[in-house]
Amino acid sequence: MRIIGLIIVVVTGALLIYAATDFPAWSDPASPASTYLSPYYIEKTMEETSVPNIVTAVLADYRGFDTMFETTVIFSAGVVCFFLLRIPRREEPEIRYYRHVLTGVTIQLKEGYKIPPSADFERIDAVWTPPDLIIKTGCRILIPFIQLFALYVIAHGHHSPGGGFQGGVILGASIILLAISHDLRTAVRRMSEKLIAILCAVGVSIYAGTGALCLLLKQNFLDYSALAGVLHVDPITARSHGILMVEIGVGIAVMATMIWIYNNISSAGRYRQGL
Amino acid sequence: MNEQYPALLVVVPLLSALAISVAGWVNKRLCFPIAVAALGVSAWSSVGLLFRVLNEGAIVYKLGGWLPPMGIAYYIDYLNGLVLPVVSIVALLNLISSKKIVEQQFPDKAGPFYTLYVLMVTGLLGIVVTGDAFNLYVLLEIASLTGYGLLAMGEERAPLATLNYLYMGTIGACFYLLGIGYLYIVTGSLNMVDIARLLPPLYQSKAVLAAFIICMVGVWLKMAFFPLHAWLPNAYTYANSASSGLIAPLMTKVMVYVMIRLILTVFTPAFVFSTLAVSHYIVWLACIAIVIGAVLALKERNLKKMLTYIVVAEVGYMVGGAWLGNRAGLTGAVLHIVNDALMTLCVFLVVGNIVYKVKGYAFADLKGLFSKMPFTMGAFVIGALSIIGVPPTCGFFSKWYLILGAIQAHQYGFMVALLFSSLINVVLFFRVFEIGFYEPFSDHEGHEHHPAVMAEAPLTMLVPLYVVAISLILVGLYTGDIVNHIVQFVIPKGFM
Amino acid sequence: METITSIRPLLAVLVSLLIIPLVVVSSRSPNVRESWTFVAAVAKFLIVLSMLPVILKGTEIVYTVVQFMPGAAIKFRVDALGMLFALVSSSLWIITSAYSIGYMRGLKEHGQTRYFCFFAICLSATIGAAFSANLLTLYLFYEILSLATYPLVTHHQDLEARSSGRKYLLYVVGASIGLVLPAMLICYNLAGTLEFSKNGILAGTAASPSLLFILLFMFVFGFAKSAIMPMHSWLPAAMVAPTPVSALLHAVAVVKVGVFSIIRILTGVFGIQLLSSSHLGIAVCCVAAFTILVGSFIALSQDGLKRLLAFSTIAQLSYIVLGVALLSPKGMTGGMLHIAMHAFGKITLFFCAGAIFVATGKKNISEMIGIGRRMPVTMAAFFIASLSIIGVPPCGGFISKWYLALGTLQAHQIGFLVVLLFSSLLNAAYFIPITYKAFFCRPEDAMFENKVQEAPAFCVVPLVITATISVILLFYPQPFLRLARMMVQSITGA
Amino acid sequence: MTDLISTVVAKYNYWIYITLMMIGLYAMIAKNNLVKKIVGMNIFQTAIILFYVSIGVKKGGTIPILEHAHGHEHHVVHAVDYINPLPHVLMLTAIVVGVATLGVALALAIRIYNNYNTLEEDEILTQVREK
Amino acid sequence: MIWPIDLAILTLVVIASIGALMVKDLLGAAILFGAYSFMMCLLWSIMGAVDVAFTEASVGAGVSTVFFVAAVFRTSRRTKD
Repeated sequence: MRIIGLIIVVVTGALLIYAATDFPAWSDPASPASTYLSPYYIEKTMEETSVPNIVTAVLADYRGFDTMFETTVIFSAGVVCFFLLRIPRREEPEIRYYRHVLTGVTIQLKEGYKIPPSADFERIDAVWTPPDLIIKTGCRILIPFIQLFALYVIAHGHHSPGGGFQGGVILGASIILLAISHDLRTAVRRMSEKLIAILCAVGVSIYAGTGALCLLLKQNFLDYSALAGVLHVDPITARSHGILMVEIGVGIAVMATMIWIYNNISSAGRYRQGL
Repeated sequence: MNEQYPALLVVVPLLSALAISVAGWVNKRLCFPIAVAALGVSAWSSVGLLFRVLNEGAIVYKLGGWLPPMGIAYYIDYLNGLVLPVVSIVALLNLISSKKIVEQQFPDKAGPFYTLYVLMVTGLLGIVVTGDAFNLYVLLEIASLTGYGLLAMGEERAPLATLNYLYMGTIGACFYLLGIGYLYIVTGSLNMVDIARLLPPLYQSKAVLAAFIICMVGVWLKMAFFPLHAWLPNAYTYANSASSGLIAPLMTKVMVYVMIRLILTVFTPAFVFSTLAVSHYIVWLACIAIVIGAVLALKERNLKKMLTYIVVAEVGYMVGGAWLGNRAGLTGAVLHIVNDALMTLCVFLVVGNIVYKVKGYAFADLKGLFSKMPFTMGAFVIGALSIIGVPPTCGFFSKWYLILGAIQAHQYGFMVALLFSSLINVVLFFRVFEIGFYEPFSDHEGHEHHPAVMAEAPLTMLVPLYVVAISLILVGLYTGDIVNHIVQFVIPKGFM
Repeated sequence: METITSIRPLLAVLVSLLIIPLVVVSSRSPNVRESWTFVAAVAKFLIVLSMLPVILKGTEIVYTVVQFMPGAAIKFRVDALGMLFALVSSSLWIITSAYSIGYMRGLKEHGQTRYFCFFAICLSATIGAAFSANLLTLYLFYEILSLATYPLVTHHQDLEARSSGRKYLLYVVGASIGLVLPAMLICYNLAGTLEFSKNGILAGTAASPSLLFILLFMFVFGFAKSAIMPMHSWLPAAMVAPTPVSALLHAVAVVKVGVFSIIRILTGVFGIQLLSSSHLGIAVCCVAAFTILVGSFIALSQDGLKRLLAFSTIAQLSYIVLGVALLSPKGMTGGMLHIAMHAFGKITLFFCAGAIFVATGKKNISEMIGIGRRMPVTMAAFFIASLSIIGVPPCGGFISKWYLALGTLQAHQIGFLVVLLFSSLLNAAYFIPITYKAFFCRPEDAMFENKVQEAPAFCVVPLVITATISVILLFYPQPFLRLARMMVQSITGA
Repeated sequence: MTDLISTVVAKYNYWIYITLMMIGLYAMIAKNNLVKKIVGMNIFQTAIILFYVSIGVKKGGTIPILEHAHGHEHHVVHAVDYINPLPHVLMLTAIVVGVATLGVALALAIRIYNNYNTLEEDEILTQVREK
Repeated sequence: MIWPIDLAILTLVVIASIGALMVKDLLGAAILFGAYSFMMCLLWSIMGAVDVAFTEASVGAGVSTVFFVAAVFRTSRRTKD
């Protein structure tokens, strides 16, 4: 196997190097890539979409169709993880561990017994779960700021690096952080599985729905200028708004999917015990 | 509305996939109807699209209203006008038949299953309809990811086989992406027609050559063209029959379509067949693929796996036909995309019925099946005859064109390979028939043979099966019209 | 030669397919089922008959079902030869279906519904082949016939049936896919059409003699149903089938379709001029003569009655090929006529074999000493039919043999005349003893007591009918002789 | 000699991306551990992203965000001043596709581990043969 | 003059990738992969692809690594190569 791999790698590499000698020199302003299409984007973006961040404009408008399917890719990845890993929860009695907060004594209750949720007992995953007050409190403080930043990234994608993806991932990361610092149960209590799953679909359908809306407004799919009539703005601004809408959709979808995938992978689909 | 068919084709399944995934959490019984409706709509619009193409010629649909090189455009001509209805109808038929299988195998995951199913169809349709090289990559990834999910749900060995498929598929897709990058760095464009317009001065460039090779290798990986076929048989065999019934007929065919599209539209025939004269070697490779596929199928003692090897051989047919580089060969290849999709669907639906009833697909499980499931086996006979290539089933006519092309291109090796595989197919299928027909052997010669206890598959599985089986014959009878009205326009002018 | 367009050929093909659903539906009540078969058989015969006067007037009936590509379509053309063949097979189907009822019920066979269905398909395919106007249509019906015969051959579904079924497929389907298909495509590539034409579609093309030679033998051996050596050994193996199948299919329909295809190839694809100019006819003649002699010799040494008949069939089929390949008008007439003559004679013999099996369960000749006392009618018919095969008066076989002999003289091929006469002696040598032992054996070594006990009437009546017909054909060989003459005329233009 | 070095340096990115890609490819083919293969797969994909990003680089260009004083007064924009944004867009998509593939691959790996209790391919195959 | 840094980081990236594939512990591999992604993102921000860099920082270096760690935690750290 190693030999075969080596041969394949050498052949492919040789081919690529052979081809690379024919490339235009690196960072050459006169290369076709930088002279054919990109000038149009760079020079026209502002007046056609009034979005200073060209990448966002191209991402969500000129090539918005790609981006819609890119969101769909992420969505389908979430569904696949769920489809493959999730083991439908059966209410069979399980051994539960509780820790007395003040003394730190761990209690094991055999199948079926539980302690009503109260301030002085916390349920834990395993006997060896260490008491980690600092981490928990730290993360509790951290998470809101992370989410705030994420929202900023989504909203400010027009003017600065960022946009739906980055923001969505960061939002998801904040919840994942919660799941890691506390435990999966806490995170799932915050955002139930059903909510996450539906959010995924909703996020993508915001994007696709915006496109379909343009379709219903007698324009081509994803032609945001059609929204002008609805939003009572000129077509240019309508494009900008349309971009914002789809960015929000992307953000929701990506956030939910990231959490979904993490939940399924970290608990191997049992949702009983995370990392 | 009918000028929006191109958008509807893809968007309706997408939106309804989302609806299904929500419905899966609200009320499971809604999933199946939504899926059927969605695929029905896309089937309808694909047929409508085909008729529009027949009337007005090629259609360009600007997504987002941006002009093609700037924005993404759909580009529908006779080639994908022909392939689209096949994809959507095959998917729809298999969906109907897969209802019972889902209920039997993973009832509590019906929601995600149908979601992935419809998403995969969306991806496949998008691949076929798009006119933008990079957009094709994204849709390819959708089809692949959902495909991995669907295939991995099966027997114990399914996840491993699928993971290997995932490695191979990712390499393939990345190679394709890299090839597009090479084209982009020398042309600066991503739109297929635009690239074709910019390429001619660059035919001698090493980068273009490399781009072509990389793209081809990537596509061949995806379509399991020998010697890159190793992932296919296991992945398809161990999957649940609902998924394999969708993916086996469509995935490889769609990739063959992509290959033909790349040859015809992106790297024009002038470059492929004239500038770099490698077609002989590729055709020989296709011959090897056909022979190897047939021989490997011969050594299998297990119906589904045998069929997967036949799929590998059929890929050889189409690649070889496309690379013969003459009119008849290309006609045969395009025709075979349609026919092979139908034939493969037919036999895999049969396997689905058998698995549903008998809980197995090894040869040992097939004993006395002609008396147990006469209708299923009847359809199986039709599908088998079509794969063997017996007139008037459609398999015969695509083989006819392929052999004709081989003769005209003086590629007698390819002709021999085709005939050889037909003969091997006779052996393969009659071996199955014999097991189903004779065994268990009656004790005293013939009289009062083993009493037939009918255990036929439910109607929702039989009806699609028979629709396909009959369509095999009808498509065969109407080959002349298909070729005269559609396929001959696929082939560029002045193409011998 | 004017042609008229009519859907009747298509109807003749379809009629027996249409009753299959009815047969399946009425499988519970055998009488209804068999009556459907009768209806189809009679209807088919009448449709064919209705076309006879038109053909005798010298016109041809043409009908195109669907056009695939220029020069290749599913298309029917009814000419004299096709008419001849169609008449023989459709008329004999009526008789055979009566016979099969007696036979199948007499032996309480299983799966009779399946049996009758596939029988119907076979007949459709046979008529289709007879009326096919081009090579593609011929190939199509040839394949359908091969596949539809398989369940009939392997009717018993036991190990022996499976092995002979395999042999059958290997020879018939294997040869047609492996040899005929490429040959046909090469023809198409050379000539651009597959339409049979009077002076051959390959006539005008730039095909080198060696290529022509290869093509010719790809066809001759490819149509393995004609059982020309070395492609013959499926036929004895296929004798495991129920006797009606052997009778109609392996004496008339299937094997004759093979021979018929070869005639079409010789006359319609290559054409007389081409064959005679490139001396390919002689090559075919040699192969045929070889088959005749070897087949007859092997038949001598057979003990199983049906196997003997099978080898005799192999020999007789080559008579037809030989006659046509002689390329002399009289020879061709004889060959085509022999299709009919041999059909009636040989089907009678098979019927007799079946009747004997039904009545006594005997399969081997050595067990049939003195059977004439038990089954006088059957053995009398057997005697008459064997005379017809040997080719002596008062039987129709005489005429075709006579024409064949004249044909050899006309083509100045004395060698083949010798072959014909010698093989006739061989035929006599293996047929006469059977009848002789059946009737005139010494009472002490007779194996049957002296009381008449025939097979059921359904078995006996048909064989009496066919026997009488083969006698009548001597004195009134019309319309077959007329049809054969017309065909030869239209080919040679003489 | 010097021009060799200059070519090497001039296309350094391309050489490096090829190296990375080959490393990843080799890992995917030759490694025995499934997760290692997945790591290789990601390296493979990021290498391609590196390639695309290298296409977009433009000497003397700045990041593709137009500086502007809130929209209204349109001062003219020169394409040469900004880096080519198109590859960036494409690569955003590619990155997301990469992470999606990663998720699916890991899910499959976990499924396999639950079946065979190992991630080494050869051990799994021996278990399969024993069955 | 930014290129020397560029070259240096490119080299580091290669080293990190090889390390991620060589280390005999899957958890280590995951962490090294995170480092690899992070350096990659630095590289891209140097090349001016800020959005790509941003995405890579959050997706590649962030979430992917978490996924890896989670998966390794659910399966095993053992590896033979």
